[in-house]
Amino acid sequence: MIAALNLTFLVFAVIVACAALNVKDLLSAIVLLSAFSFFMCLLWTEMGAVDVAFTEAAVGAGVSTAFFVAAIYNTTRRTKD
Amino acid sequence: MIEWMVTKHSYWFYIILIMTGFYGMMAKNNLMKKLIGMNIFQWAIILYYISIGSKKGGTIPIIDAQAAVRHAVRAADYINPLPHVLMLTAIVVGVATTGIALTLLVIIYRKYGTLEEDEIIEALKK
Amino acid sequence: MNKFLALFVTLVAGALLAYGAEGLPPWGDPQQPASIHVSPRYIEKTVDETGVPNAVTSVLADYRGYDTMFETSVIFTAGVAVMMLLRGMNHGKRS
Amino acid sequence: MVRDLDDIIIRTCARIMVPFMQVYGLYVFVHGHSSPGGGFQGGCIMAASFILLATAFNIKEAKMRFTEKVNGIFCCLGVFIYAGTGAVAVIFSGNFLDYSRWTNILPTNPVMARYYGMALIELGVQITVMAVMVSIFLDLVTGGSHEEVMKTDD
Repeated sequence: MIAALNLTFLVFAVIVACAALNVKDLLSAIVLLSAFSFFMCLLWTEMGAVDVAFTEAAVGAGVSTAFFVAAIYNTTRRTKD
Repeated sequence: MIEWMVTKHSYWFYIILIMTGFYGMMAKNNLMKKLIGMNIFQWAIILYYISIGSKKGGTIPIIDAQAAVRHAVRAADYINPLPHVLMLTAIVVGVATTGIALTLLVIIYRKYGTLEEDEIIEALKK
Repeated sequence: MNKFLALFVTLVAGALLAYGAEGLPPWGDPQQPASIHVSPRYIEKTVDETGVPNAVTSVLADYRGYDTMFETSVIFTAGVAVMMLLRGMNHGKRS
Repeated sequence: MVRDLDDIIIRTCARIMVPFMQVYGLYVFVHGHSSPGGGFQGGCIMAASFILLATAFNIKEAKMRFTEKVNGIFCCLGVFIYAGTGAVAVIFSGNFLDYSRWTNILPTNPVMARYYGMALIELGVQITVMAVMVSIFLDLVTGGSHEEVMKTDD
Protein backbone atom coordinates (compact mmCIF):
# COMPACT_ATOMS: atom_id res chain seq x y z
CA MET A 1 0.00 0.00 0.00
CA ILE A 2 1.97 2.97 -1.33
CA ALA A 3 0.13 6.29 -1.21
CA ALA A 4 1.95 7.98 -4.12
CA LEU A 5 1.41 5.02 -6.45
CA ASN A 6 -2.22 4.84 -5.39
CA LEU A 7 -2.76 8.53 -6.13
CA THR A 8 -1.10 8.25 -9.56
CA PHE A 9 -3.24 5.31 -10.63
CA LEU A 10 -6.41 6.98 -9.35
CA VAL A 11 -5.70 10.16 -11.35
CA PHE A 12 -5.03 8.11 -14.50
CA ALA A 13 -8.22 6.08 -13.95
CA VAL A 14 -10.34 9.23 -13.67
CA ILE A 15 -8.76 10.70 -16.83
CA VAL A 16 -9.30 7.51 -18.83
CA ALA A 17 -12.90 7.19 -17.60
CA CYS A 18 -13.72 10.75 -18.70
CA ALA A 19 -12.05 10.10 -22.07
CA ALA A 20 -14.02 6.88 -22.56
CA LEU A 21 -17.28 8.76 -22.05
CA ASN A 22 -16.39 11.70 -24.31
CA VAL A 23 -14.68 10.20 -27.36
CA LYS A 24 -16.75 10.33 -30.56
CA ASP A 25 -16.13 6.78 -31.75
CA LEU A 26 -17.53 3.72 -30.02
CA LEU A 27 -14.57 1.45 -30.81
CA SER A 28 -12.16 3.99 -29.28
CA ALA A 29 -14.45 4.28 -26.28
CA ILE A 30 -14.28 0.54 -25.75
CA VAL A 31 -10.50 0.47 -26.02
CA LEU A 32 -10.35 3.30 -23.47
CA LEU A 33 -12.71 1.34 -21.19
CA SER A 34 -10.29 -1.57 -21.42
CA ALA A 35 -7.47 0.76 -20.38
CA PHE A 36 -9.61 1.95 -17.45
CA SER A 37 -10.14 -1.65 -16.45
CA PHE A 38 -6.40 -2.23 -16.54
CA PHE A 39 -5.77 0.75 -14.27
CA MET A 40 -8.31 -0.75 -11.87
CA CYS A 41 -6.28 -3.99 -12.02
CA LEU A 42 -3.09 -2.07 -11.13
CA LEU A 43 -4.89 -0.33 -8.26
CA TRP A 44 -6.05 -3.60 -6.77
CA THR A 45 -2.60 -5.14 -7.07
CA GLU A 46 -1.28 -2.12 -5.22
CA MET A 47 -3.95 -2.55 -2.51
CA GLY A 48 -2.99 -6.21 -2.01
CA ALA A 49 -6.04 -7.84 -3.58
CA VAL A 50 -4.09 -10.12 -5.92
CA ASP A 51 -6.96 -12.52 -6.64
CA VAL A 52 -9.31 -9.73 -7.62
CA ALA A 53 -6.62 -8.10 -9.75
CA PHE A 54 -6.02 -11.38 -11.57
CA THR A 55 -9.75 -11.79 -12.20
CA GLU A 56 -9.98 -8.24 -13.44
CA ALA A 57 -7.07 -8.71 -15.84
CA ALA A 58 -8.61 -11.91 -17.22
CA VAL A 59 -12.29 -10.95 -17.19
CA GLY A 60 -12.59 -7.18 -17.27
CA ALA A 61 -9.75 -6.28 -19.60
CA GLY A 62 -9.89 -9.47 -21.67
CA VAL A 63 -13.23 -11.18 -22.15
CA SER A 64 -15.37 -8.09 -21.52
CA THR A 65 -13.57 -6.16 -24.27
CA ALA A 66 -14.10 -9.09 -26.62
CA PHE A 67 -17.84 -8.97 -25.86
CA PHE A 68 -17.98 -5.25 -26.53
CA VAL A 69 -16.09 -5.57 -29.82
CA ALA A 70 -18.40 -8.40 -30.89
CA ALA A 71 -21.44 -6.23 -30.17
CA ILE A 72 -19.90 -3.30 -32.07
CA TYR A 73 -19.26 -5.63 -35.02
CA ASN A 74 -22.96 -6.42 -35.13
CA THR A 75 -24.23 -2.88 -34.58
CA THR A 76 -22.49 0.37 -35.48
CA ARG A 77 -19.51 2.53 -34.55
CA ARG A 78 -21.36 5.77 -35.13
CA THR A 79 -22.27 7.98 -32.20
CA LYS A 80 -23.41 11.56 -31.88
CA ASP A 81 -21.96 12.39 -28.47
CA MET B 1 -7.92 19.92 7.89
CA ILE B 2 -4.76 18.84 6.03
CA GLU B 3 -4.69 15.52 7.85
CA TRP B 4 -8.35 14.97 7.04
CA MET B 5 -7.58 15.56 3.37
CA VAL B 6 -4.61 13.18 3.44
CA THR B 7 -6.26 10.27 5.24
CA LYS B 8 -9.39 10.33 3.12
CA HIS B 9 -8.13 11.44 -0.30
CA SER B 10 -8.98 8.07 -1.88
CA TYR B 11 -12.64 8.44 -1.04
CA TRP B 12 -12.76 11.69 -3.07
CA PHE B 13 -11.51 9.86 -6.14
CA TYR B 14 -14.08 7.12 -5.68
CA ILE B 15 -16.79 9.79 -5.50
CA ILE B 16 -15.46 11.41 -8.70
CA LEU B 17 -15.51 8.05 -10.49
CA ILE B 18 -19.06 7.31 -9.30
CA MET B 19 -20.17 10.76 -10.47
CA THR B 20 -18.55 10.18 -13.88
CA GLY B 21 -20.40 6.93 -14.36
CA PHE B 22 -23.68 8.39 -13.10
CA TYR B 23 -23.45 11.37 -15.43
CA GLY B 24 -22.63 9.06 -18.34
CA MET B 25 -25.67 6.92 -17.59
CA MET B 26 -28.00 9.90 -17.45
CA ALA B 27 -26.77 12.44 -19.98
CA LYS B 28 -25.34 10.44 -22.86
CA ASN B 29 -27.59 9.86 -25.83
CA ASN B 30 -26.04 6.69 -27.20
CA LEU B 31 -27.07 3.42 -25.54
CA MET B 32 -23.55 1.94 -25.76
CA LYS B 33 -22.21 5.04 -23.99
CA LYS B 34 -24.79 4.49 -21.27
CA LEU B 35 -23.53 0.93 -20.88
CA ILE B 36 -19.94 2.18 -20.62
CA GLY B 37 -21.08 4.59 -17.91
CA MET B 38 -22.73 1.72 -16.08
CA ASN B 39 -19.50 -0.27 -16.20
CA ILE B 40 -17.53 2.67 -14.77
CA PHE B 41 -20.11 3.04 -11.97
CA GLN B 42 -19.88 -0.66 -11.17
CA TRP B 43 -16.08 -0.70 -11.05
CA ALA B 44 -16.01 2.39 -8.84
CA ILE B 45 -18.24 0.66 -6.29
CA ILE B 46 -16.11 -2.50 -6.44
CA LEU B 47 -13.03 -0.31 -5.93
CA TYR B 48 -14.58 1.17 -2.79
CA TYR B 49 -15.34 -2.28 -1.39
CA ILE B 50 -11.81 -3.51 -2.06
CA SER B 51 -10.32 -0.46 -0.39
CA ILE B 52 -12.31 -1.25 2.77
CA GLY B 53 -10.32 -4.46 3.14
CA SER B 54 -6.88 -2.88 2.94
CA LYS B 55 -4.79 -2.52 6.07
CA LYS B 56 -1.72 -0.41 6.69
CA GLY B 57 1.19 -2.79 7.27
CA GLY B 58 -0.69 -5.82 5.99
CA THR B 59 0.35 -8.19 3.24
CA ILE B 60 -1.63 -10.25 0.73
CA PRO B 61 -3.99 -12.86 2.25
CA ILE B 62 -1.89 -15.94 1.51
CA ILE B 63 -0.88 -17.43 4.84
CA ASP B 64 2.80 -18.05 5.50
CA ALA B 65 3.31 -21.83 5.86
CA GLN B 66 5.99 -21.60 8.57
CA ALA B 67 3.85 -19.28 10.69
CA ALA B 68 0.88 -21.62 10.31
CA VAL B 69 2.92 -24.61 11.52
CA ARG B 70 3.98 -22.65 14.61
CA HIS B 71 0.34 -21.53 15.19
CA ALA B 72 1.55 -17.94 15.08
CA VAL B 73 -0.78 -16.45 12.45
CA ARG B 74 -1.71 -12.93 13.45
CA ALA B 75 -4.76 -11.46 11.76
CA ALA B 76 -3.30 -7.95 11.75
CA ASP B 77 -0.53 -9.06 9.36
CA TYR B 78 -2.89 -10.03 6.56
CA ILE B 79 -5.38 -8.03 4.52
CA ASN B 80 -9.06 -8.75 5.12
CA PRO B 81 -10.04 -11.46 2.56
CA LEU B 82 -13.82 -11.09 2.89
CA PRO B 83 -14.36 -8.09 0.52
CA HIS B 84 -12.07 -9.76 -2.02
CA VAL B 85 -14.30 -12.83 -2.12
CA LEU B 86 -17.51 -10.84 -2.46
CA MET B 87 -16.11 -8.64 -5.21
CA LEU B 88 -14.55 -11.60 -7.05
CA THR B 89 -18.04 -12.95 -7.60
CA ALA B 90 -19.38 -9.46 -8.35
CA ILE B 91 -16.91 -8.94 -11.22
CA VAL B 92 -17.74 -12.21 -12.97
CA VAL B 93 -21.49 -11.70 -12.55
CA GLY B 94 -21.03 -8.14 -13.84
CA VAL B 95 -19.43 -9.40 -17.05
CA ALA B 96 -22.21 -11.96 -17.56
CA THR B 97 -24.90 -9.29 -17.14
CA THR B 98 -22.95 -6.99 -19.49
CA GLY B 99 -23.24 -9.78 -22.04
CA ILE B 100 -27.03 -9.74 -21.65
CA ALA B 101 -27.10 -5.94 -22.01
CA LEU B 102 -25.05 -6.17 -25.23
CA THR B 103 -27.46 -8.82 -26.52
CA LEU B 104 -30.36 -6.44 -25.93
CA LEU B 105 -28.44 -3.70 -27.78
CA VAL B 106 -27.92 -6.01 -30.77
CA ILE B 107 -31.66 -6.79 -30.81
CA ILE B 108 -32.55 -3.07 -30.57
CA TYR B 109 -30.20 -2.26 -33.46
CA ARG B 110 -31.72 -5.04 -35.53
CA LYS B 111 -35.21 -3.66 -34.99
CA TYR B 112 -34.65 0.11 -35.22
CA GLY B 113 -31.36 0.44 -37.10
CA THR B 114 -29.85 2.87 -34.63
CA LEU B 115 -28.49 3.10 -31.12
CA GLU B 116 -29.31 6.77 -30.47
CA GLU B 117 -31.97 7.21 -27.82
CA ASP B 118 -33.84 10.12 -29.44
CA GLU B 119 -34.04 8.37 -32.82
CA ILE B 120 -35.48 5.28 -31.13
CA ILE B 121 -38.08 7.44 -29.39
CA GLU B 122 -38.96 9.06 -32.73
CA ALA B 123 -39.38 5.62 -34.28
CA LEU B 124 -41.55 4.51 -31.38
CA LYS B 125 -43.89 7.50 -31.78
CA LYS B 126 -44.75 6.59 -35.37
CA MET C 1 -32.61 14.22 -20.89
CA ASN C 2 -31.47 17.75 -20.32
CA LYS C 3 -27.71 17.84 -19.72
CA PHE C 4 -27.86 20.58 -17.11
CA LEU C 5 -30.49 18.70 -15.13
CA ALA C 6 -28.30 15.58 -15.28
CA LEU C 7 -25.28 17.58 -14.14
CA PHE C 8 -27.30 19.06 -11.27
CA VAL C 9 -28.50 15.64 -10.10
CA THR C 10 -24.95 14.28 -10.37
CA LEU C 11 -23.54 17.14 -8.31
CA VAL C 12 -26.20 16.72 -5.63
CA ALA C 13 -25.49 12.98 -5.45
CA GLY C 14 -21.74 13.67 -5.26
CA ALA C 15 -22.25 16.18 -2.47
CA LEU C 16 -24.30 13.65 -0.51
CA LEU C 17 -21.61 11.01 -1.03
CA ALA C 18 -18.91 13.42 0.11
CA TYR C 19 -20.97 14.21 3.20
CA GLY C 20 -21.22 10.49 3.88
CA ALA C 21 -17.49 9.93 3.30
CA GLU C 22 -16.78 12.18 6.26
CA GLY C 23 -18.05 9.48 8.60
CA LEU C 24 -15.93 6.68 7.13
CA PRO C 25 -12.82 5.46 8.96
CA PRO C 26 -9.40 6.62 7.68
CA TRP C 27 -8.16 4.79 4.62
CA GLY C 28 -6.29 1.58 5.49
CA ASP C 29 -7.02 1.71 9.20
CA PRO C 30 -6.35 -1.75 10.73
CA GLN C 31 -8.97 -1.16 13.45
CA GLN C 32 -11.88 -0.28 11.15
CA PRO C 33 -15.10 -2.24 11.85
CA ALA C 34 -14.96 -4.27 8.67
CA SER C 35 -11.59 -5.77 9.63
CA ILE C 36 -12.26 -6.86 13.19
CA HIS C 37 -15.55 -8.74 13.04
CA VAL C 38 -15.28 -12.13 11.25
CA SER C 39 -12.21 -11.90 9.05
CA PRO C 40 -9.63 -12.53 11.85
CA ARG C 41 -11.19 -15.93 12.43
CA TYR C 42 -10.98 -16.77 8.72
CA ILE C 43 -7.33 -15.74 8.57
CA GLU C 44 -6.23 -17.52 11.73
CA LYS C 45 -8.09 -20.80 11.23
CA THR C 46 -7.87 -21.34 7.47
CA VAL C 47 -4.72 -23.50 7.45
CA ASP C 48 -5.75 -25.50 10.52
CA GLU C 49 -9.26 -26.22 9.32
CA THR C 50 -8.93 -26.57 5.57
CA GLY C 51 -5.24 -26.90 4.71
CA VAL C 52 -5.40 -24.17 2.08
CA PRO C 53 -2.91 -21.29 2.49
CA ASN C 54 -4.79 -18.92 0.19
CA ALA C 55 -7.46 -17.38 2.41
CA VAL C 56 -9.45 -16.06 -0.53
CA THR C 57 -9.90 -19.54 -2.00
CA SER C 58 -10.88 -21.10 1.31
CA VAL C 59 -13.45 -18.40 2.08
CA LEU C 60 -14.76 -18.52 -1.50
CA ALA C 61 -15.20 -22.27 -1.78
CA ASP C 62 -15.66 -23.48 1.77
CA TYR C 63 -16.89 -20.94 4.31
CA ARG C 64 -19.10 -19.14 1.83
CA GLY C 65 -19.87 -21.97 -0.56
CA TYR C 66 -23.54 -21.07 -0.96
CA ASP C 67 -22.58 -17.65 -2.29
CA THR C 68 -20.33 -19.08 -4.99
CA MET C 69 -22.80 -21.81 -5.89
CA PHE C 70 -25.64 -19.44 -6.66
CA GLU C 71 -23.21 -17.09 -8.37
CA THR C 72 -22.27 -19.97 -10.69
CA SER C 73 -25.95 -20.56 -11.38
CA VAL C 74 -26.35 -16.84 -12.17
CA ILE C 75 -23.61 -17.14 -14.81
CA PHE C 76 -25.32 -20.23 -16.22
CA THR C 77 -28.65 -18.36 -16.33
CA ALA C 78 -26.98 -15.45 -18.14
CA GLY C 79 -25.62 -17.81 -20.79
CA VAL C 80 -29.05 -19.40 -21.27
CA ALA C 81 -30.68 -15.95 -21.46
CA VAL C 82 -28.32 -14.76 -24.21
CA MET C 83 -28.92 -17.99 -26.12
CA MET C 84 -32.70 -17.64 -25.85
CA LEU C 85 -32.80 -13.95 -26.77
CA LEU C 86 -30.61 -14.09 -29.87
CA ARG C 87 -31.56 -17.46 -31.31
CA GLY C 88 -35.25 -17.07 -30.51
CA MET C 89 -35.39 -13.75 -32.39
CA ASN C 90 -33.62 -15.26 -35.38
CA HIS C 91 -35.98 -18.18 -35.50
CA GLY C 92 -39.04 -15.94 -35.45
CA LYS C 93 -37.69 -13.85 -38.33
CA ARG C 94 -37.06 -16.86 -40.52
CA SER C 95 -40.46 -18.49 -40.20
CA MET D 1 -15.01 -13.29 -39.18
CA VAL D 2 -11.97 -12.57 -41.35
CA ARG D 3 -12.52 -14.66 -44.42
CA ASP D 4 -11.16 -12.26 -47.03
CA LEU D 5 -8.22 -11.19 -44.90
CA ASP D 6 -6.14 -14.35 -44.89
CA ASP D 7 -3.15 -13.34 -42.78
CA ILE D 8 -0.66 -16.15 -42.29
CA ILE D 9 1.22 -14.37 -39.49
CA ILE D 10 -1.86 -14.04 -37.29
CA ARG D 11 -2.87 -17.62 -37.95
CA THR D 12 0.55 -19.05 -37.15
CA CYS D 13 0.88 -17.00 -33.96
CA ALA D 14 -2.60 -18.05 -32.84
CA ARG D 15 -1.89 -21.69 -33.57
CA ILE D 16 1.27 -21.53 -31.46
CA MET D 17 -0.32 -19.56 -28.61
CA VAL D 18 -3.55 -21.49 -28.06
CA PRO D 19 -2.08 -24.66 -26.44
CA PHE D 20 0.07 -22.59 -24.09
CA MET D 21 -2.94 -20.52 -23.05
CA GLN D 22 -4.92 -23.65 -22.25
CA VAL D 23 -2.07 -25.16 -20.24
CA TYR D 24 -1.76 -21.86 -18.38
CA GLY D 25 -5.47 -21.92 -17.61
CA LEU D 26 -5.12 -25.38 -16.10
CA TYR D 27 -2.02 -24.26 -14.16
CA VAL D 28 -3.94 -21.32 -12.67
CA PHE D 29 -6.76 -23.66 -11.64
CA VAL D 30 -4.48 -26.29 -10.09
CA HIS D 31 -2.35 -23.79 -8.17
CA GLY D 32 -5.35 -21.83 -6.92
CA HIS D 33 -4.95 -23.29 -3.45
CA SER D 34 -1.52 -21.87 -2.71
CA SER D 35 -1.16 -18.89 -5.03
CA PRO D 36 -3.50 -16.34 -6.65
CA GLY D 37 -5.86 -18.06 -9.03
CA GLY D 38 -8.80 -20.39 -9.07
CA GLY D 39 -11.79 -21.38 -11.10
CA PHE D 40 -12.90 -17.97 -12.36
CA GLN D 41 -9.50 -16.90 -13.62
CA GLY D 42 -8.58 -20.24 -15.18
CA GLY D 43 -11.97 -20.51 -16.85
CA CYS D 44 -11.66 -17.05 -18.34
CA ILE D 45 -8.16 -17.76 -19.66
CA MET D 46 -9.38 -20.96 -21.31
CA ALA D 47 -12.36 -19.10 -22.76
CA ALA D 48 -9.95 -16.46 -24.10
CA SER D 49 -8.03 -19.19 -25.93
CA PHE D 50 -11.19 -20.27 -27.77
CA ILE D 51 -12.08 -16.64 -28.49
CA LEU D 52 -8.60 -16.18 -30.01
CA LEU D 53 -9.22 -19.26 -32.14
CA ALA D 54 -12.54 -17.84 -33.33
CA THR D 55 -11.09 -14.43 -34.21
CA ALA D 56 -7.82 -15.53 -35.78
CA PHE D 57 -9.32 -18.34 -37.86
CA ASN D 58 -13.09 -18.34 -38.26
CA ILE D 59 -16.19 -19.41 -36.40
CA LYS D 60 -16.29 -22.76 -38.16
CA GLU D 61 -12.76 -23.61 -37.05
CA ALA D 62 -13.54 -22.78 -33.42
CA LYS D 63 -16.77 -24.76 -33.50
CA MET D 64 -14.95 -27.74 -34.98
CA ARG D 65 -12.63 -27.76 -31.94
CA PHE D 66 -15.33 -27.02 -29.36
CA THR D 67 -18.67 -28.08 -30.76
CA GLU D 68 -21.98 -26.57 -29.78
CA LYS D 69 -23.22 -29.80 -28.23
CA VAL D 70 -20.14 -30.11 -26.00
CA ASN D 71 -20.53 -26.45 -25.08
CA GLY D 72 -24.10 -26.94 -23.94
CA ILE D 73 -23.17 -30.03 -21.97
CA PHE D 74 -20.28 -28.23 -20.26
CA CYS D 75 -22.52 -25.29 -19.24
CA CYS D 76 -24.73 -27.65 -17.25
CA LEU D 77 -21.94 -30.00 -16.14
CA GLY D 78 -20.15 -27.34 -14.09
CA VAL D 79 -23.21 -26.42 -12.05
CA PHE D 80 -23.97 -30.12 -11.69
CA ILE D 81 -20.48 -30.87 -10.34
CA TYR D 82 -20.81 -28.03 -7.83
CA ALA D 83 -24.24 -29.01 -6.56
CA GLY D 84 -23.38 -32.72 -6.65
CA THR D 85 -20.29 -32.18 -4.50
CA GLY D 86 -22.54 -30.54 -1.94
CA ALA D 87 -25.21 -33.19 -2.22
CA VAL D 88 -22.80 -36.10 -1.63
CA ALA D 89 -22.13 -34.61 1.82
CA VAL D 90 -25.86 -34.76 2.52
CA ILE D 91 -25.89 -38.47 1.67
CA PHE D 92 -23.22 -39.09 4.32
CA SER D 93 -25.37 -37.36 6.96
CA GLY D 94 -23.64 -34.00 6.85
CA ASN D 95 -24.77 -30.52 5.97
CA PHE D 96 -24.98 -29.32 2.38
CA LEU D 97 -21.50 -28.36 1.08
CA ASP D 98 -19.80 -29.80 4.19
CA TYR D 99 -16.85 -31.49 2.51
CA SER D 100 -15.38 -33.02 5.66
CA ARG D 101 -17.99 -35.78 5.28
CA TRP D 102 -16.11 -36.96 2.20
CA THR D 103 -13.87 -39.00 4.52
CA ASN D 104 -16.38 -41.82 4.13
CA ILE D 105 -15.19 -42.43 0.57
CA LEU D 106 -11.77 -40.72 0.52
CA PRO D 107 -8.94 -42.28 2.55
CA THR D 108 -7.93 -39.00 4.21
CA ASN D 109 -8.55 -36.97 7.33
CA PRO D 110 -11.31 -34.28 7.39
CA VAL D 111 -8.89 -31.39 6.78
CA MET D 112 -7.56 -32.87 3.55
CA ALA D 113 -11.10 -33.89 2.58
CA ARG D 114 -12.04 -30.23 2.66
CA TYR D 115 -8.94 -29.48 0.55
CA TYR D 116 -10.00 -31.93 -2.17
CA GLY D 117 -13.64 -30.86 -1.95
CA MET D 118 -12.58 -27.31 -2.70
CA ALA D 119 -10.63 -28.53 -5.73
CA LEU D 120 -13.80 -30.20 -7.05
CA ILE D 121 -15.80 -27.01 -6.50
CA GLU D 122 -13.24 -24.97 -8.41
CA LEU D 123 -13.36 -27.50 -11.25
CA GLY D 124 -17.12 -26.99 -11.54
CA VAL D 125 -16.74 -23.21 -11.53
CA GLN D 126 -14.01 -23.39 -14.18
CA ILE D 127 -16.05 -25.56 -16.54
CA THR D 128 -19.16 -23.37 -16.24
CA VAL D 129 -17.29 -20.07 -16.69
CA MET D 130 -15.37 -21.35 -19.71
CA ALA D 131 -18.41 -22.75 -21.49
CA VAL D 132 -20.68 -19.78 -20.77
CA MET D 133 -18.11 -17.18 -21.87
CA VAL D 134 -17.46 -19.00 -25.16
CA SER D 135 -21.21 -19.41 -25.70
CA ILE D 136 -21.97 -15.72 -25.09
CA PHE D 137 -19.12 -14.62 -27.39
CA LEU D 138 -20.16 -16.90 -30.25
CA ASP D 139 -23.79 -15.83 -29.90
CA LEU D 140 -22.88 -12.14 -29.89
CA VAL D 141 -20.42 -12.20 -32.77
CA THR D 142 -22.70 -14.12 -35.12
CA GLY D 143 -25.94 -12.48 -34.01
CA GLY D 144 -27.38 -15.81 -32.93
CA SER D 145 -27.19 -17.54 -36.28
CA HIS D 146 -23.89 -19.33 -35.54
CA GLU D 147 -22.86 -18.92 -39.16
CA GLU D 148 -20.33 -16.73 -40.86
CA VAL D 149 -21.72 -13.25 -41.33
CA MET D 150 -19.88 -10.82 -43.56
CA LYS D 151 -20.62 -7.14 -43.23
CA THR D 152 -19.92 -4.89 -46.17
CA ASP D 153 -20.50 -1.35 -44.95
CA ASP D 154 -19.68 0.48 -41.71
